[in-house]
Amino acid sequence: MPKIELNMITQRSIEEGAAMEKGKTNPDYFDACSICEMHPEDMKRAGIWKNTNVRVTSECGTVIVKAIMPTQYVPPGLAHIRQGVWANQVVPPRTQSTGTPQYSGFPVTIEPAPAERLKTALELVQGAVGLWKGGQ
Amino acid sequence: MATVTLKPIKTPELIFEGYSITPDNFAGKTAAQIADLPGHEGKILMRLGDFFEISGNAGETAADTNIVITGDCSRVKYIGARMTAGTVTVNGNADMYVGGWMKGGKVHIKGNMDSFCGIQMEGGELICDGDAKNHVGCAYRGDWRGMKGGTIRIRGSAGNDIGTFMLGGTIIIEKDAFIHVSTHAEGGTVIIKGDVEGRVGGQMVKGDMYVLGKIKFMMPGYQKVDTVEKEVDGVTYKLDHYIGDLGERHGKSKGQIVYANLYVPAAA
Amino acid sequence: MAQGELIIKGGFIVDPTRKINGDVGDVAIKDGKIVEKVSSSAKVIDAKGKVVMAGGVDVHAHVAGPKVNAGRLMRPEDKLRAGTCRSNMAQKNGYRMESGFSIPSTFKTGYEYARMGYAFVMEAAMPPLLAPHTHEEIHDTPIIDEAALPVFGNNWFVMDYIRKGEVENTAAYIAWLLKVTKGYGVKVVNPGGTAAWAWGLNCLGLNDRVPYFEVTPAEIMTGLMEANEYLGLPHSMHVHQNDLGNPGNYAITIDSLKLAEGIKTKNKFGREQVMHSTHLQFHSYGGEGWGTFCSKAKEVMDYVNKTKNITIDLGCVTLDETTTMTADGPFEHHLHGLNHLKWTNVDVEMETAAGVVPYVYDPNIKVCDIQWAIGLELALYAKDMDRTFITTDHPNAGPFTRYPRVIKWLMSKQARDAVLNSFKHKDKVLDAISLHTIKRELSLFEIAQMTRAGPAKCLGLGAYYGGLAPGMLGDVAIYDLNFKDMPRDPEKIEAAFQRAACFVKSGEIVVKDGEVVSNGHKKTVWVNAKMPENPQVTRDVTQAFTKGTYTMDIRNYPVRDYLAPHPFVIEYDVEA
Amino acid sequence: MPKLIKGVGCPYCGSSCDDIEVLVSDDETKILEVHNACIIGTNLFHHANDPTRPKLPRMRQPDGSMKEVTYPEAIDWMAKTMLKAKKPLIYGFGSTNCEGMSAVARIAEKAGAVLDNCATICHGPSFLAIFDNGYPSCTLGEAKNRADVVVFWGCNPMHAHPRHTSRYSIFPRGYFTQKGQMQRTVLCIDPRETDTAKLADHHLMIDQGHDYELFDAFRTVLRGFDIPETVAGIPREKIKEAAEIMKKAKFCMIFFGMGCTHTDGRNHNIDAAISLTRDLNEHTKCSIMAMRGHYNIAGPGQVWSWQFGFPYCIDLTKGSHAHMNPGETSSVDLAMRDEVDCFVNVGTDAGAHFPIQAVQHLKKHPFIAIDPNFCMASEIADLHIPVRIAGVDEPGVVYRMDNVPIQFRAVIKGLPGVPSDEELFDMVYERMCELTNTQPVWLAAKADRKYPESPAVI
Repeated sequence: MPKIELNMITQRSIEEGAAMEKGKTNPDYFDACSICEMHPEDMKRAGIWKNTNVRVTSECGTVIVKAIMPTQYVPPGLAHIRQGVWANQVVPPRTQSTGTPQYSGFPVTIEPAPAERLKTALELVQGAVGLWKGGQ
Repeated sequence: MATVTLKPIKTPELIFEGYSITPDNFAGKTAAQIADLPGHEGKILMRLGDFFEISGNAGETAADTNIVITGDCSRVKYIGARMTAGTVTVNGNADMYVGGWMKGGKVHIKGNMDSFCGIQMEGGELICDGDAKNHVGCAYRGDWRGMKGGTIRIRGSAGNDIGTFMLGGTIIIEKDAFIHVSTHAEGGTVIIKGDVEGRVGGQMVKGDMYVLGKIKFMMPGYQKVDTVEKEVDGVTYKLDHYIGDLGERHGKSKGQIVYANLYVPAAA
Repeated sequence: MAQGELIIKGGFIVDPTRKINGDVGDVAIKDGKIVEKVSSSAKVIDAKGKVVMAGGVDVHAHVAGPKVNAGRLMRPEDKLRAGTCRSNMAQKNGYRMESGFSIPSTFKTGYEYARMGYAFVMEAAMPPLLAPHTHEEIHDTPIIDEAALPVFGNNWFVMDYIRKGEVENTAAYIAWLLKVTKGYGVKVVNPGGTAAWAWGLNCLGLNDRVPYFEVTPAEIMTGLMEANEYLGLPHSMHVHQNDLGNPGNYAITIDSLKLAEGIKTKNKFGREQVMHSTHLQFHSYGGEGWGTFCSKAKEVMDYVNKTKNITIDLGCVTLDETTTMTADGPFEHHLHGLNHLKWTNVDVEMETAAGVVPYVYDPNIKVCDIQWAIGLELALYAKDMDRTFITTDHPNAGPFTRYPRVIKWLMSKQARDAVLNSFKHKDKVLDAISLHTIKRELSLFEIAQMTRAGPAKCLGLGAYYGGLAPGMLGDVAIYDLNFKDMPRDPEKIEAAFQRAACFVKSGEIVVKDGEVVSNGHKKTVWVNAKMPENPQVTRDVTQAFTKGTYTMDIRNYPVRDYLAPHPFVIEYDVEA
Repeated sequence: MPKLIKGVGCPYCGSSCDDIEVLVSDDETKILEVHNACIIGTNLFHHANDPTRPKLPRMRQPDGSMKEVTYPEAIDWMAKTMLKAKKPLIYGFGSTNCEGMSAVARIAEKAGAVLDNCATICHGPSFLAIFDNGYPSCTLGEAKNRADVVVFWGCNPMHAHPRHTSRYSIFPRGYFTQKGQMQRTVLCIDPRETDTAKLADHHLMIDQGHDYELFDAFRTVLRGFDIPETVAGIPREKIKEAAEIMKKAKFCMIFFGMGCTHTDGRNHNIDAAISLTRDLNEHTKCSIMAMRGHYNIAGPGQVWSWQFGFPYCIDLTKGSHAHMNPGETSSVDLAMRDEVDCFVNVGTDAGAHFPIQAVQHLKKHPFIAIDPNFCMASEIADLHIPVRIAGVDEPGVVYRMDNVPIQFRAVIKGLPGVPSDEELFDMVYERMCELTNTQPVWLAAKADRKYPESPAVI
């Protein structure tokens, strides 16, 4: 499988904000946050088709998100997952002794995972602490 | 000289704040009295004896007292903090604030150290055989008076913020460092024998830096002025001499503007 | 206020309001007020061999509000260095945690004032837009009664009305603003200069024109004094003059003081002055630069002594590491250029600005030593102690917790000489000052004038604070000093004033043997000067909000009542 | 008759817009219409109508399910849990009024806890920079009335603060800026071409993570020295041009955001920005401001600074004095180092916004969520206590991003029986005092405090 190494940032967007205020279990929140934006050339290099699922892996975790064309232009080499539950599966908790985790500017590998399933916010968080009782 | 030996017998559930572990606090005390010295685990007031088996009495003064900790202190903070004389040796790792605010004596950590070691140090010697995390020899938050004197030697690598707001003394990192070296410094010397990612000497007013490996990203505020021969930690090198941070204010001495100096191996 | 009766027996009473100077007597308190006598069941406090005074009144300190908090926030190291100033006692007894040295937390502020026997403090500068913040801090400051002075000297409405010569509109605006911000009086800081600072400029001379508004500092001060007397406010205009902190500024200081000459006082509160000139130490500098920097305290006090309608406070430098903060935005920028330490600035839309810079008054630096001497010289050259008040312009020249030290220096030449002799550059300092030639040592009576009777009268609060006459508030401090046999060691004077033997506030014992024993009953004091509706001012103010010069909705501007939960409102009708 | 309430503050972002108009039902229990707010604020107000909003605390059962309990039971459990813990951590407060922040401080002192707010994962580095270098700033009205050059550095208000540009920074016509956007030059420094960058006159597309170098380049140029051909991916000429624009401004305003605080160097990026601001004040007037995220995230910084002297990361375990050192006493570091043994999450969802590993560490110990709604934290908590929503059914003071206090009002009546944050914390505190047989410390202000009526009258 082709893989690509990118520099990941996780930041706010109005879609995420608007959806979050409806509730984090709302489908809008799922749609707004379980996505990864990257430059079309990078997608091409990794053999990723737009609107298909990819696996994003950082030094501390992995998450399945949907690769989409950038809603705001992202230069080659950079990837963006909107702040939220999916992003935080891969954000390194290291803080450079400042208290603030490395939310932006950490290396990830991204690979196509078209057959993988996107998990809901609840499944990700409850699953991480052993409380997920829902199905697969 | 008297030696007090601390043998770790229990790992704290949280972190133990061992602020009593200094020759100054031990001086003039018996092993039993030392076991009764305070420390905190969270809000609970504990005794050193709860975590260490203590043998040997201390000397009359701090200068006459050697402390040896025979095992791992990864979860013990403040070892040797604020000490003025004597020695502390840890045969293992140590947590934050090793030798913080120390004025004299010697601390030797044979394993790794966590962050904030040698914070606002004024004198003495701090040696670490392993790696240190971040903020080696830096200032406390908000204070413009960072490390003033003494020597810190890290035989391994260190993270970010080395010598922030440094005013004097010497820090030697024998392997690599990450980012922010001597940021805001107004004196002192930092020697890094390995590579540095970047941000060397940003906002620096005065002082010296030696980076014997590679700097991946140079600060734009540094300019090369000449090439010199200099002795660094006992070895002589041919070095390119940069001055900076040209973006920062600088004082004058005898009518000449004084810049901070950065020395890197001369381009072949 | 506490119910019940209390009698303080057998102390040496020092009460300048009744000209009592050390007579042995009793002070009776009932229901929070001083009374002629109480029943035999009253609780007795033995004050034998000790000095009894009214609770202290601080005329000028920065203790609550946005710039004070900006100072706290930007200086974590002020907490680290606090060291022995921490008190575990209060914690042990179930009181709130205390922190900070030069800019103490609100809890520590209240407790420390109480430990020194102070009953009232005036927060010296409140930005109107940020008034809710100031009141939030005031109600989190235990024990001590507080009021706050909104700043007017660079306010757009004020400058506009004054340019047009409209005294009545200026007065109506002031009355409205005092009411909506729950403020006490008219504070002026670097008139015009702070407004100019919004464009990065300053007004250093009295006749410099403020950019765009085309008024001068002299016109602003005169206009505000006229409006203040039109309203007959309890307090006079309270001014921090232009050109603070610069060598040679004493000339502009005297020129500013002269502006009071044509103004007559008009009020029902017993106040005699029309101008209170604050932290005069910072304004009494001679010399052409830092090299020739010297004291002009004598020149300034010669003018103050002969001008009855002016009061002053000292602003004594205490030779500590402290934090400067003032609505004089351009000055703080200038200061940070001198010491290169961190600099915080807050420009407040349409109203004012503020700056904060840490400062170390280092006894090894000549200028700091001269500043120290000037503050004390001002007091020692003063003829009328009822018009001369002790302050450190907390925290600018030093923390308020150093008042006992200032008192020690004023009461003991020996103590002053000890400091002078410790200076590294003593000879150069002596060339620039005259303190060493002054033999005067102030008496306890004079100290009580400067810390009680005088400031209370100046604030128009003489009916409530500053004395021990029946009918006044039951705020009484007892100090462990023998009036008949004052200690030879000046350190004991400082120690006695630092920790009152007992302090009764609003009729309740809040401090015993120097330690806090109760969180007390505090009040927020503010002034409601009632004037008929002024359509012009109402329209101008409303437009500033609706046309959007302000960024806040006018409905959210007035301080809501619950933020000042214990109001003590001085309410009266303005006589036109 | 439905009532239109004007001058309502919006409890979403740091812009804290207080010109919202809300139409509420006759009985003041339903929000019918929201005017003037952005899409996020509108959704927030409408979400308060959600009939599924929790009305009772829920406690996790041994089988993992949640069961409703009474408030007294929840309060008792929280009080006992906090007293028992060696080092509890109380975190959150982005969406709480200042009254609640003040009340929780009393609990934290009593419990010997660490008190932290969500600045710790947002603008905490800005605090660190302020500690080191100060904060030459102003209120937003100054930017609106005067700024002719506006710089957005690592922030994207078009997404994070949707009305910021129209109320304060780009479009509004101020007193000295009557032509609005026409009179302003907008610079945007961001590694992406964000929607804010698209509005800017100049977009400097910086190499991600190299902000510090670019700030230094600006400062070096301002002092008249030369710089390398490119810095942080920006050509020298472009840097010089931008520096000249800032220097020639009548009033230059720099806004910065998470793009500076979340990347390498953290506080030093802001630190350098503040140095640049100081330098520009030698040439003109220049101010800088953090684009604070929540409508009252400036609040805990203010309240706790006047109570303890520190804005966040406040370790109160010693009882005698407060200690602060982010990197040590900060929530994520405490979690990752297993330094705390109880977690209380107040109104800012750590479950969703902490790196998942930090959540896993915190979950090893008792985990309490206090939140008006269901959220990720509430769904993994051992105890979830619902409260009223500040700015919707609870009034109170909030601090806008420029530290201007705004007295928010309530627009609808709260759910019956559901307390405000402040009331809940006071009850927990009283219970803690009962359990430890000590007298509660109510300062005089609290003794006979008159709570503002809810909802406020127009």
